[in-house]
Amino acid sequence: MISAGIDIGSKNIKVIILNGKKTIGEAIRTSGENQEKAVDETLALAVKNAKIDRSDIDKIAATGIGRKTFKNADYVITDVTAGGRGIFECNNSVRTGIEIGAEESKAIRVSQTGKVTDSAVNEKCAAGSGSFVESMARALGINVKLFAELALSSDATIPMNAQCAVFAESEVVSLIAQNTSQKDISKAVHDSIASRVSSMARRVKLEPKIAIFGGLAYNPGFVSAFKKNLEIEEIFIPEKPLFVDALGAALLAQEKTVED
Amino acid sequence: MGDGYLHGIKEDIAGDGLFDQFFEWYDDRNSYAKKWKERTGGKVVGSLCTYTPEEVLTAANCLTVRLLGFHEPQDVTEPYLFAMFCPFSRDTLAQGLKGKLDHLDGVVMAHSCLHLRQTYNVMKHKLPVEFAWYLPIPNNVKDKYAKEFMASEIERFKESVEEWREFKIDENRLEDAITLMDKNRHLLRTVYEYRKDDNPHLTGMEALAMVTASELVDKHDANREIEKILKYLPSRKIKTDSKVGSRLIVIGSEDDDMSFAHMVEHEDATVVIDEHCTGTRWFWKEIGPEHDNLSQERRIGDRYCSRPACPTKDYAMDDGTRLRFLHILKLCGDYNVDGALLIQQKFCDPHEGDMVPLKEFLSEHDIPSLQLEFDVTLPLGQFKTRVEAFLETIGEEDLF
Amino acid sequence: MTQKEYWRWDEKCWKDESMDSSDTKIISVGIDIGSVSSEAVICLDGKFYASNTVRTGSNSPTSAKDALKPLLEHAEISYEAVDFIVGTGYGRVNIPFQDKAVTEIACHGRGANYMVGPSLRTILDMGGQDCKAIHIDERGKVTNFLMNDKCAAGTGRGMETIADLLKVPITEIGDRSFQINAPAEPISNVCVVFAKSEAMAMVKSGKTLNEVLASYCKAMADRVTQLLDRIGMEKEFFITGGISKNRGVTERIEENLGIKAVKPKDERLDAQTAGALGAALFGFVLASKKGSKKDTRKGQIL
Amino acid sequence: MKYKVEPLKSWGKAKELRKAYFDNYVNARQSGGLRVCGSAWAFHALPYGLGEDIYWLTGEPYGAQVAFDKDANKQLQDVASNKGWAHDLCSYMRSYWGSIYADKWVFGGKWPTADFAFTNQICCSHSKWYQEVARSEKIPFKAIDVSSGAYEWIKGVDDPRITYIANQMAEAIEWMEKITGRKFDDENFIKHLKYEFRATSTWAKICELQKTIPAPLDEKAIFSLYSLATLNKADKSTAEYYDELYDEAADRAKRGIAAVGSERCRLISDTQPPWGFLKMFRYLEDFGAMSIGSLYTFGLQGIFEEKKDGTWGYRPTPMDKGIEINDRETALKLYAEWNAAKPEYQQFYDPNIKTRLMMHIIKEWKVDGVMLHLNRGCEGLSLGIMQNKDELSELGIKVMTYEGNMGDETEFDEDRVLARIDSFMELLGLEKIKKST
Ligand SMILES: Nc1ncnc2c1ncn2[C@@H]1O[C@H](COP(=O)(O)OP(=O)(O)O)[C@@H](O)[C@H]1O
Ligand SMILES: Nc1ncnc2c1ncn2[C@@H]1O[C@H](COP(=O)(O)OP(=O)(O)O)[C@@H](O)[C@H]1O
Ligand code: SF4
Ligand code: SF4
Ligand code: SF4
Repeated sequence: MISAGIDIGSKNIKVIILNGKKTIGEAIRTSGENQEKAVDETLALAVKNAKIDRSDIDKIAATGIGRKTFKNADYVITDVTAGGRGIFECNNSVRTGIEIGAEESKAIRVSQTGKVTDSAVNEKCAAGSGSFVESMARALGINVKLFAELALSSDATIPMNAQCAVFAESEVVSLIAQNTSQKDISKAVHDSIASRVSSMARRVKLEPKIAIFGGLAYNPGFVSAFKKNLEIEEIFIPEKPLFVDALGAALLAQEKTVED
Repeated sequence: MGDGYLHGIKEDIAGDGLFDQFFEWYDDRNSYAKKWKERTGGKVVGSLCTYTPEEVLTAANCLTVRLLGFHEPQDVTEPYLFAMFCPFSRDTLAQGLKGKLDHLDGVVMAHSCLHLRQTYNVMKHKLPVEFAWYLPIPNNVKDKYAKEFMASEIERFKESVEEWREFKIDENRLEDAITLMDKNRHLLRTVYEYRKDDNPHLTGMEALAMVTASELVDKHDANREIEKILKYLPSRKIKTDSKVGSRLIVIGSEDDDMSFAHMVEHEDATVVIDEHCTGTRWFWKEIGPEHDNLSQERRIGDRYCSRPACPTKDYAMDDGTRLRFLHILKLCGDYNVDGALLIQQKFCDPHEGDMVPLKEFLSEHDIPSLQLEFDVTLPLGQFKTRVEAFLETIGEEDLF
Repeated sequence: MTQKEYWRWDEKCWKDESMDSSDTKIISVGIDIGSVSSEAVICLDGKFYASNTVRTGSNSPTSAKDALKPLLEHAEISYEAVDFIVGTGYGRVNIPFQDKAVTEIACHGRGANYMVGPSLRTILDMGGQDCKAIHIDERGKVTNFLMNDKCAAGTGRGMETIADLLKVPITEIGDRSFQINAPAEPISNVCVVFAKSEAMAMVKSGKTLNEVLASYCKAMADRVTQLLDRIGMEKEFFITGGISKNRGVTERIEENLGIKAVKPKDERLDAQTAGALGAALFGFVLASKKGSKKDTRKGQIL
Repeated sequence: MKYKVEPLKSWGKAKELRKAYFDNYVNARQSGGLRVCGSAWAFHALPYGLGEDIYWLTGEPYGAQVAFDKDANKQLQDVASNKGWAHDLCSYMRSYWGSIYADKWVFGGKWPTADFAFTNQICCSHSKWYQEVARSEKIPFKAIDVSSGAYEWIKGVDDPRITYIANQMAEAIEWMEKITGRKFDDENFIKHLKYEFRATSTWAKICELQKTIPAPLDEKAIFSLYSLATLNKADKSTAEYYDELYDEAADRAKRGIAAVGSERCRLISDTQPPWGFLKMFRYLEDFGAMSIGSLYTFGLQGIFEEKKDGTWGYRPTPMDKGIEINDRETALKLYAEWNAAKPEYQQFYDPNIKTRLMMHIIKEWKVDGVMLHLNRGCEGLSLGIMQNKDELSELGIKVMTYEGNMGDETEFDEDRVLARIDSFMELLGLEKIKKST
């Protein structure tokens, strides 16, 4: 069976097309202003990559924050369930999956059979998500990628007092004023976000193996700060951290079809 | 090597070193407790709230330590206390969850507020303690039946401590403990008397360190140290007289934040008196000698019911008066106060529940006040602006 | 990156051409280092003479210099001729070449009092990272104040984020927010960051940019009105700080309160500079009291 | 539909009674009656010693009424904020204070001031609440401290912890005589005390009927029904109404009449719901899920006991047990002891107890999952809730949490909560029931 999983995030749209369990096509695109159009385009792109016809797809499942805006889905699945299913597929020894996207972070506990048993999401404050890192990088005037890497070369521990994403920016500005080096600032920012995320994640009882996915999995500064925070050596990061929800959705589309 | 509760602030405040021992105890509280255990073979009991009748624990050869926070962001309490609980109760719990309180043998909750009660509930189940006791304390300590009830609860508490410690607390031991605690209260009060002077002889931060340390260490040690400093105090001066600046009272919920005290007094202002629980609320009023054939439990209970009450325990009398407010007013007069800093832990319902009438009351009595909301860590920059601006409103005629 | 910066506003030097600095007894300067903007004001014998506004840079000393140096040049006054410098704003402690630091609360009080006159009692200062309601007496001395809390919703920074997001120059937001057909519902998210997604969602659901702007202005006005409600309104009120230039917010506040904000007596005066002006006025008083001309400044302007 | 449904016949009467409580309070003075205000947990029977013409206004149900009216809710919350009260204080209390300051009775008209405030205190907010009411309305105020320990720590009616409560009530009687100038009549008090015993025991009996599959009532209905006891559990009409309701519910249970025809998954909730968003309970029904109740709706007013056989059920009243109540002292002791057993009080002392009580419901009422409301509006009932979550999950129970506020809609994010429910339904393996035919 050929299925497609579409993850409509606040920042990015990701599509995966599966033939059985094999990925035959994928695509990613920013959500932009016209989300509906963007979804169609991303899907079309994935179809093209898969070298199939749109009509070859048997079932489509949508997930992500904008999942309800996509009208042609056979299944609509929350990102919690999709994320849990996806990360379990990537590595079936994972028990806790932590997804940090642009505006939301969540922790998902997965059972030995791949069922989601518990989950937690961040509060209504932006200080624990990807956009926080972005605005901090903007405050320093360097790009996100470089900013993220800088943290690795610092061993300073500067507590960031402001938890608000917006005020933290001014705190960064005053750190700059005190001639704090960029790498130490980066470290401070990543420590603070790691602390936020782990605080949220602890609500689901962090059981190993722990996995990180979503956009922030690409951020080595965060990953390292997060490991240190939880005092763990190893953390699993899937090969394509942005596509985990889409993968889960595509798999669930097949499994649900069989059930029906 | 210390436990770090001072966050290195001490270097900043170096003076003549008279209060160093208290700062050290404050900083090294956990190491102190561990050493105390080795030295005496006694048990260490964590106390949540100032209403714990320490006399009973002291008589049972236990060191009572007040459980306080660390003033640093933490991320371990989220699974137990969700966001609307006061930062103090969360910060304190974090100490336990992070393993810094593993030396505790027991933990006691003298009922005050729900927030702290929740901290206690988690500690009871998550810390390796042998003994945990919830001690009901009357909600309205001025109620006709409060003292009787308090005495019966102290008795029950005593019995459970006896059972735990496997020995009877005889009358002599308990009387000794009463005397020891009273001496500490008396000494602290004596030091506080000096703060009435134009030059208050000690800073608010020093007073805070002294009182808080007394809540953390063996009272014999504390008393000895206070007696020592009392020799030097009469001739001691802080700052230059003009730098004493505005005389402030700090009123509010739990507050042992040294960096705040430091920031305030860094400006042209000095804290000369306080009404909070790492201050006067804890030590004001002694038990006193035996009288009227009252039982020891009753005498102890009476003291806890008639000391200056926390907002959780203080309610309008039949004629509407608030004894807590009158007490504050008296302190303002006695200590010649220019303004009041009302500090309050964010989400602290009991204090929030007093804030509006208290502010009105103070302004009726021409005492300017500034309200500040504390979180685990303080936005010192913002607070600094507010405090400075407040000081400008009560002083700084120079600018006009 | 050559992306347009929509949050930019005009940075300019201004001086009162009708005044002359040559026979002045006391020249005082006020410098307000805010989180977003830095202003410098020169007063001649306690009269407003010249001002400059720049974006706050990465550190306070540089920002102070950037604000003051061009202004002195523009006003043709030498740094050495200045008798007294008062610093204010959140960067006030880090201005090396100041004689005294005073909080922006006191300075806005005094500055507003100068701009409006002794009858003014209530001020709303809406700046980059906080918002304050201030009561003053007839001399401009603060009697009471209230500041908003640790959340950025309802601040100038929040507005800038929206400007950037919607790609509308910040200076146009006010006007455009009135070019709508239906009255605006305030944006419901208090968090600036989430308000952004709400704004995006509104755009996606077919609202016009102007309507979204109106919603955001309305939300901000509502939050600020609460601050005023809490401290209580005495007589007329005046708005200072950068947002005073955004009529999308100010007029909605007026609507909420049912009264108009007062305007400066001299319409050339810019309410964004009220803080620096107050500081300069304090500098004048302090210099007159001090008598001697020799100052004790820690730093040089370079 | 899987099960047969019928509307609840006594529904209309419950609505009438509810309206009457509020109306009677407003009109109390026309007939020289007394207005008393206090918590829903107060000792409602006690003031009846002053006469039959006692009219209660309890704060929590009033706060909930305000929450139903979004505009009024916002206005009154704002008024309270403008006075300087913190935002995180009990949201019922803030709405209530707001009503006083704004002189606005949420049903229309001016705020009716009370003659005196008489409450009890287990939560930090109860006494602060009525202290401020007393200050603003310039009326006398008294609170009875009931936070003297969990029921299982109390050793019978003669425990000093019970005596303490009873003594305070005795004192309150003298105080009421003084402030009202009326003589206290023990007989009338005892009459109403018996109503209260009866109503609170019967309510528990009604809740027991919810063990039936399909459940004869659903929580949406229960919210409206339990509120009669929160309004006044010592009134004759409440006791009588609950008798009638019991009969009807028992009959429905016997005949297999369901509250929700599609019932296939039974849930319980916890703490006060976000009143302005009760539609979330209807949303559950799209999945065939329904909430059969909660420890909160069962045990806020219902009095239960743990039976010898390890089950949990209604507690028979002293009258059922043949205990004579003829004098004030006995009455007060029994009254204090009865209330100390209140299930909702227990969670104030140890979350373990609450978890245990919830487990009774989960097992004996055959529940599939639990929805915990992290209610920012009520610090009292959200006490220990995170620990409950932990303990329940440990025991293998499926739990979801969601954030909200019972009485302040600005703290409720509908989309996010519905998304939480979606993933909880996925966890429970439920899909939306396609509306066939
Ligand atoms: N290569 C990368 N390096 C660092 N951060 C990245 C990278 N790619 C994405 N991110 C971060 O991930 C976030 C987007 O994550 P994503 O999971 O796509 O969000 P959503 O699903 O909410 O749209 C961005 O805010 C950004 O901070
Ligand atoms: N010309 C303008 N039109 C509209 N808004 C403006 C204008 N100038 C400044 N602002 C607003 O004012 C804010 C800065 O306020 P300001 O009082 O200067 O801040 P601060 O003193 O705290 O740095 C900006 O964030 C912007 O939102
Ligand atoms: S600060 Fe307030 S809420 Fe927190 S523990 Fe103290 S009294 Fe309780
Ligand atoms: S504090 Fe900052 S990040 Fe948090 S809600 Fe407010 S604006 Fe958003
Ligand atoms: S916080 Fe909760 S328990 Fe306390 S008074 Fe309010 S509703 Fe009642």
